[in-house]
Amino acid sequence: MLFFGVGSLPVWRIRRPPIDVKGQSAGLGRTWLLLTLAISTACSASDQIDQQSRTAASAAQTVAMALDVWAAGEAPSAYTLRTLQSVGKTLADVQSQIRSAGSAEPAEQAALAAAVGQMSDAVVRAEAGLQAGRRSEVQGADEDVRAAARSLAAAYARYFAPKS
Amino acid sequence: MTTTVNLELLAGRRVLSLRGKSIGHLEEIRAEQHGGDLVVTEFHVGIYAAFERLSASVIGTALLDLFRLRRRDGLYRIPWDMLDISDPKRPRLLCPMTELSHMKGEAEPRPTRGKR
Amino acid sequence: MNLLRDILDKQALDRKRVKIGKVDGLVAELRPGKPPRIVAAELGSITLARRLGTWPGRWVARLAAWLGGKRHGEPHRIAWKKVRDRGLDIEFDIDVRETSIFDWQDWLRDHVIGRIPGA
Amino acid sequence: MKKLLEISLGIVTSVGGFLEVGSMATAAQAGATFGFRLIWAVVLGTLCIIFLVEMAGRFAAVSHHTITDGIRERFGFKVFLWPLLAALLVNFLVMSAEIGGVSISLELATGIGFQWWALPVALLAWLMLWKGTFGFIEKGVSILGLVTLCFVVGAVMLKPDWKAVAAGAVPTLPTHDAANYWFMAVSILGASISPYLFMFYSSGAIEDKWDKSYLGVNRAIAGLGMTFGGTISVGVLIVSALVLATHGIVQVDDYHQLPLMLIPIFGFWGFILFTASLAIACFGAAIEVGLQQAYLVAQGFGWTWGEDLKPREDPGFSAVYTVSLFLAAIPIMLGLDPLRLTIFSMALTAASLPLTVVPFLLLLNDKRYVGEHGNGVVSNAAVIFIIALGFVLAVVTIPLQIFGGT
Repeated sequence: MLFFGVGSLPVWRIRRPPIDVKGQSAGLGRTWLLLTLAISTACSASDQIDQQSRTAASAAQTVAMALDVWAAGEAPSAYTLRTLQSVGKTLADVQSQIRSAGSAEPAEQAALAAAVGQMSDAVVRAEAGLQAGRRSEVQGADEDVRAAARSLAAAYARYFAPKS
Repeated sequence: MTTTVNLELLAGRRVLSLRGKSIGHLEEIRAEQHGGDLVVTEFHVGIYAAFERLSASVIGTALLDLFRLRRRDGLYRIPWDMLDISDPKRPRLLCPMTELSHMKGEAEPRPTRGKR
Repeated sequence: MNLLRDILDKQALDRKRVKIGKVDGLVAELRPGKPPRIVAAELGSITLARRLGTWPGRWVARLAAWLGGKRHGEPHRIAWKKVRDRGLDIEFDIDVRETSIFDWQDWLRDHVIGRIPGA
Repeated sequence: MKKLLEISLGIVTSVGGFLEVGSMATAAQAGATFGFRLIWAVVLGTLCIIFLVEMAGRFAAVSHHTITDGIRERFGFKVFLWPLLAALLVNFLVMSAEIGGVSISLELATGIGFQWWALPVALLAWLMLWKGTFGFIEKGVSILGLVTLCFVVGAVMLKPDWKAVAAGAVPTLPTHDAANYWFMAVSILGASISPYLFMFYSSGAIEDKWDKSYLGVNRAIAGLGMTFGGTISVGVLIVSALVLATHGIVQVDDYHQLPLMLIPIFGFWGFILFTASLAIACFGAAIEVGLQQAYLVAQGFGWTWGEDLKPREDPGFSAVYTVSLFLAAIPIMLGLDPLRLTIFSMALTAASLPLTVVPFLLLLNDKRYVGEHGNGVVSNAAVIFIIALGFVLAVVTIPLQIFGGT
């Protein structure tokens, strides 16, 4: 995380362990260099998409869980609303990140972005329903979020499927 | 009219010989009670002197052994009249370097040779 | 006795064992043909700043003189003969209230801290 | 009997000091993303802090000087300046994070945005320091802090696979997200081995007028208290792994996700328990860090200090905590995300460790201070290990900060 870049900078993560374990005996300075190099070269568009997709999936599960506990009367509405707003922001951010990532598979990339877009829309509907106190609307939005999470998972699988 | 110097400014300073060569860092100032006065008797220069100041001689010498630095000049005890401290930021040795060998000292708690 | 190890930077107390600062500096008098004699201990930010370099020392002294008047433009000195006890802490036979060492704390108390309710 | 009371109070107190927003947030994140696999970091951090706290207490009880005093007196002003500045900066960030933690809990409880709570929280914390005594703060905060035990209760109620929990206590290499894994390990270590904790502890020993007769008490408090605190952290991690991860929440980057941990276990009470735990733990920590800032400066420059004195008796000391508390509220007021700030400051804490731990090696072996109560071989080995660990953390924190953080 970059301290001053809160939210504005892309967050990169790598999937494969970048550290050559044997390299650790090569002295601290060299390990540091190896670590930095390994990590910085591992940051690619597909890593970024991978990371963003997982953020979106986690966010969708958060919404689903928050709405469940709200429906069961186990969390106050004010908290649930704030959660939706905050997750909504995250999803919007994720969507634009996925869209702007340069990728070799534009179709799959678009499918991912679309799934995240569905999630965002559903979260907005849930917010509206929550504010108006319409339980059925919230319930519908909850189902939409889950459906969007499923299409995200499918798009994710296609994106990272081994290509022939 | 008396001249005074601030001794704290000497701490950690590089001590230069007559010819301007560095002989180490000043790490400790010894003083003794003479009559009613506390007077400076000698200055300690060198890496052991630093351990002495940090009272870490045992650990320090062990570390030196570890890194094989033992052979470096450990500690010079320089009598008060052999060091010019009128400018405490530039302490200067007042005797030739050759006399330094008589001033080799040992780190306090465990006697260890400075040079072998 | 080791001056740098056992005296310098040690806690300074007054005769009522009030913490008055650390021994930030030691002043020695140079005498021709005789060993240097310790004459005073110095306390305060000016001495500390001088240890960091000529420029920090000069600026802090200026700042102190500007804030506290001319008598604060010099470090606080306590004559060495006032030393009463040298243990882990250095105790001086003075009363800190009769010195200017705590002037800034007094000012802070009278003008800021003391004016906040409950102080 | 009195000593027994002293010990139990001390243990409770150290929980108050140990568990704060940092350990809660890092444990929750680690549990959600990596299951039980990072429990070892909590265990390791707890072991390290036990040693450091014991030494800090022993140093204070025997020498009647704090660790801060010792660093200044033994190493001189120029060397002291580095740990001083590092500690002031790290403490500032940690205090900000703690104020943020209380503010979040108030947002959770009321729905009013956290930024609006930063100033009132700082004001309340300041009021406690202004009017309270050390004993009042120490005991009051820590007894309330027992509410955080709900995480342990929750973890037990979830019936985790204890074999898997035990396996998590053994360090393993990550199977995925290596950089993130190590970053979290570093943050957990930073959250557990906080310099403010052991420095504060040594000041507390002076405030409570400890002497050599307290050495046994000190050992008991350090060992049991920190273990107790570590257990709660592990509780948070287990609950997070079993509740959040099983619900598909494998990434905690939004503090709104945190209360969801306890709701499936306790229902609506879970929400209340979480909010209360966060509020109390962070408020206690904010007060302690605020006090520690004042201790640092006052002890470093040799001023009169003491929380039991009235502010007009130690104006310099009171001014420092007053200014630091309100400064620390500013980042939160400006809307900086408290969770991000927390994770960031925990990693920075880890990086600053060598500066504050290296002095232990010399101070605890200095006969003038600790006499015959100096470190034995085991304690010295522990310090050397922590120093080595600290250096590794300092070196890896920056690259991990950039690439592994969330």
